[in-house]
Amino acid sequence: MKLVIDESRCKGCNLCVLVCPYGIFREGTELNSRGIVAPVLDRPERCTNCRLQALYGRMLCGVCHMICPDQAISWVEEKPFEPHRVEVEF
Amino acid sequence: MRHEIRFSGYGGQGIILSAVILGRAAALYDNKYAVQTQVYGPEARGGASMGQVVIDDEPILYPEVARPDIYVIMSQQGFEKYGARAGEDAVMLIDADLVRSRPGCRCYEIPATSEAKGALGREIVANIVMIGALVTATGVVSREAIERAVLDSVPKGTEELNLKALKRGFELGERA
Amino acid sequence: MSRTEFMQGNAACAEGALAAGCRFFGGYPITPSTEIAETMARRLPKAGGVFISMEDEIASIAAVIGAAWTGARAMTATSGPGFSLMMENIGYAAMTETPCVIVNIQRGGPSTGQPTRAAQGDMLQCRFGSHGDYSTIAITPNSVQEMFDLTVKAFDLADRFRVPTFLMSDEIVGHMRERVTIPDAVDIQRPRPLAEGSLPFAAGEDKIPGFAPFGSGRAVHVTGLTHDERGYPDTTDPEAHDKLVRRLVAKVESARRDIADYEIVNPGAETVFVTYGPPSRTVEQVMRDHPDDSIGHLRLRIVWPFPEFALKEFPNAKVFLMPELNMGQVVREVQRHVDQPVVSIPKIGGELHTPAELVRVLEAHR
Amino acid sequence: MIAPDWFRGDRLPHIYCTGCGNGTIINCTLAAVEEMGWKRDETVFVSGIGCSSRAPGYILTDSLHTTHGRALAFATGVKMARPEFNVVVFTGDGDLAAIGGNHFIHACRRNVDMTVVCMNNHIYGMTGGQGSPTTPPGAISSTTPYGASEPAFDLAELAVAAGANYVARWTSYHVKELTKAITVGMQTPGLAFIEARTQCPTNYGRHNKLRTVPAMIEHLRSHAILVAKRDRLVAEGEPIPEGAFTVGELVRRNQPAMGVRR
Repeated sequence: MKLVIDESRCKGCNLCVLVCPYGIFREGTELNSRGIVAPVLDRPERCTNCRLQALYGRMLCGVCHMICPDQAISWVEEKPFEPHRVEVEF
Repeated sequence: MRHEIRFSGYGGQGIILSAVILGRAAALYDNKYAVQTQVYGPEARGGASMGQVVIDDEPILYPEVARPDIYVIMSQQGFEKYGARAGEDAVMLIDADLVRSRPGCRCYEIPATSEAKGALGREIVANIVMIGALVTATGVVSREAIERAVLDSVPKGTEELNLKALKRGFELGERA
Repeated sequence: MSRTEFMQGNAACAEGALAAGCRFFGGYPITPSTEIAETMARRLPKAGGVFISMEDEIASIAAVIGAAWTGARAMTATSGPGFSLMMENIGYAAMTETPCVIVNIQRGGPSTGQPTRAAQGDMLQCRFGSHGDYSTIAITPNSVQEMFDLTVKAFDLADRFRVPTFLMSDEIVGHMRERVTIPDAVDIQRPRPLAEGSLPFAAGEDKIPGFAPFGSGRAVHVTGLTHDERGYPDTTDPEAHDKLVRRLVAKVESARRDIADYEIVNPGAETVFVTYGPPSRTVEQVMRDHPDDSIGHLRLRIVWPFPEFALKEFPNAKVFLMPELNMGQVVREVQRHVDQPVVSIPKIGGELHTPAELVRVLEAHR
Repeated sequence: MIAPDWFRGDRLPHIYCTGCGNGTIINCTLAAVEEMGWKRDETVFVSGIGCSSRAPGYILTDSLHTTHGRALAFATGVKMARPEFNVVVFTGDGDLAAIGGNHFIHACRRNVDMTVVCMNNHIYGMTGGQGSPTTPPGAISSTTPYGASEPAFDLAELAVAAGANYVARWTSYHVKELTKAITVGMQTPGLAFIEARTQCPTNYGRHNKLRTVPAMIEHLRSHAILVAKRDRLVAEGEPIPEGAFTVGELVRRNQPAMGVRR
């Protein structure tokens, strides 16, 4: 699974930056074609949902997806499936 | 022949029901036309209540009562408010025990309330006695029609009492 | 088979609604319409319908519109003060093309006025009362039998044209009792369903979109905002608004020959009464009492959309006389369609014009 | 995860301002709908007028966007006429508590079986930030330039008093709790009222020293106290922190309800 931000919907409020427990979202710096500074992803493979959703068969965490007022955050299947290298942080 | 009949009394005597029963008798059982109207509003509750019926052999166009030719008056206040200005050629049936005044027109005194209280044992059927008297005194509808209309309109279990009251009214009206 | 009853106008209206398949009534008590709500409260639950006494008239018409969108035939009944309260949502029903029936048993106004007396003072309000431009249908019965028959008709017109349809009766007809014949069944015409592949607010030649009530699986978005054929708000484009509002007006106005319901007596007459509702009965009385071919009568059973072509059916008319139970409302519509003098005969206070009053006016204008 | 087929994709992005919490509350409501397993053609969203009330326009079901304040009355008609429908009402503080106040208390009294989600942002957002019945005393708005001087309504307590079977309050920060509360509300027969306090950065925050979206979210988070904590403070005679509001389930009961699926 891969975390994606739909830049055609994102309005740049950065609520995802505020709530992600893993610090995956960072405030962006560049204006996109719609005149919005969308957040950028920092090592999204750390997202627990990306890694473990298939294993648990349900959404894990998902707070960014729920709080995103603009329905811009979702996960997409990656094909072909490639297991991510996991960095465990303490 | 157009007849305009006005009923008045006090609230609780069944004045409006009397008008509805008469209209029903004419419209459903005598093959005539009838329009029934009444006074609504707060003044009709405590004070004088009034209901009217227009009966005609032809369809009734103008539906309001302009100049009643028949009155049925069951209270002094009803007389003062709705009966005192009756035309000379009108006919008035008065509950003799409840109305002190008398009109300038032809007047039949019907002791409906005392009959209802006394011989019939239920004051509540005084209006039916009055209707009976009205029918035989004026012939505005037939006896058969009014009997059926009364039976349609009274609560279940009171049919016999009401028919008795109606018959007593017929007698009083014939004598008047 | 049918049954004959001696019944009040308001009760006959409720019977008409039940016969037409009305299965939802939302209302609020108000004199002189209350007997309609009372009859519906008694009868609807036994007919598998819903009666609900709402917290006010605004809520009543709102609930009726909500129920109508589930596909139920729905109705409310009120009188002047409640009708005024309903105005905003009546505009909503017009904008969203919601078929529903609103009965107004008119009483004397303005304000609380004469609760127990008759008037026809809401005839312009029912045409123009809500803000913005729209067109609706207003029906004016003059007898208890018509309270039944025309209530049935109101539902059919509401469904066919997808407009709020008014039964503009009054205290006289609402409260009087007369003989009424109630058929066992009446023919009813429901709205044309939304065709497969059609957009929910796209209309063909008749300018009336097909109807997809909630639950049809069409995911219809209904909004009072200016919307496109998909039903989506489009509130700033002048063309979108122009197209929608012109269609809403035209779907009724262009069908007015089809909708029209009137009676003509003595088309060769020179003096012509134009009436609707109970004053028509006084005119009929005058014409029976004074038979005269030079007196004509145009009696409207449907006032809005106004059938101006009916006035042309009196080619010899020299004057039109219009008795109304108001200070002269629909008379303005007559005036703008004819060249002859039009005399308003207003009467307010709650009583019907007497035959003698109309005879006096008749003599003054011949 | 909310399935994308609940959204009218052709209508997104929606009209809400950057950082507005209304979109979050739509997400939570749709997540609850998914949890319930409701079918799209048996679910009707109803709303009045205001920012909150645009929500049904983005959801791919039958939806009724009505007049200001009257959503509950329209919804009552829908639900009473077709009890098999699942009816959800989106409303806002001005829509529900000001112009629609009477419909609100009567819908609660009737306990009509539907779910009412109120996006309470303490302001009339769509008309540009005027004081509403839930604007806190002292708050600046375009019609309270010297600070709101009227006491504010507690919408959830009002719904409890008026008879709703289920009442809860959360915020747009508490996405999981809010989703859970809406789900429980949907499961409870009768009227479920869920007040979702939310941020209006454009018209409220800007004038009330909450300039950024994170500042508004932090304000919601830090002023929310659980019902149980409030009760404990009261029992211990401790003061309730100033500006605090309760979150959690305020009532869940089983009083007679109307329009329950037959």
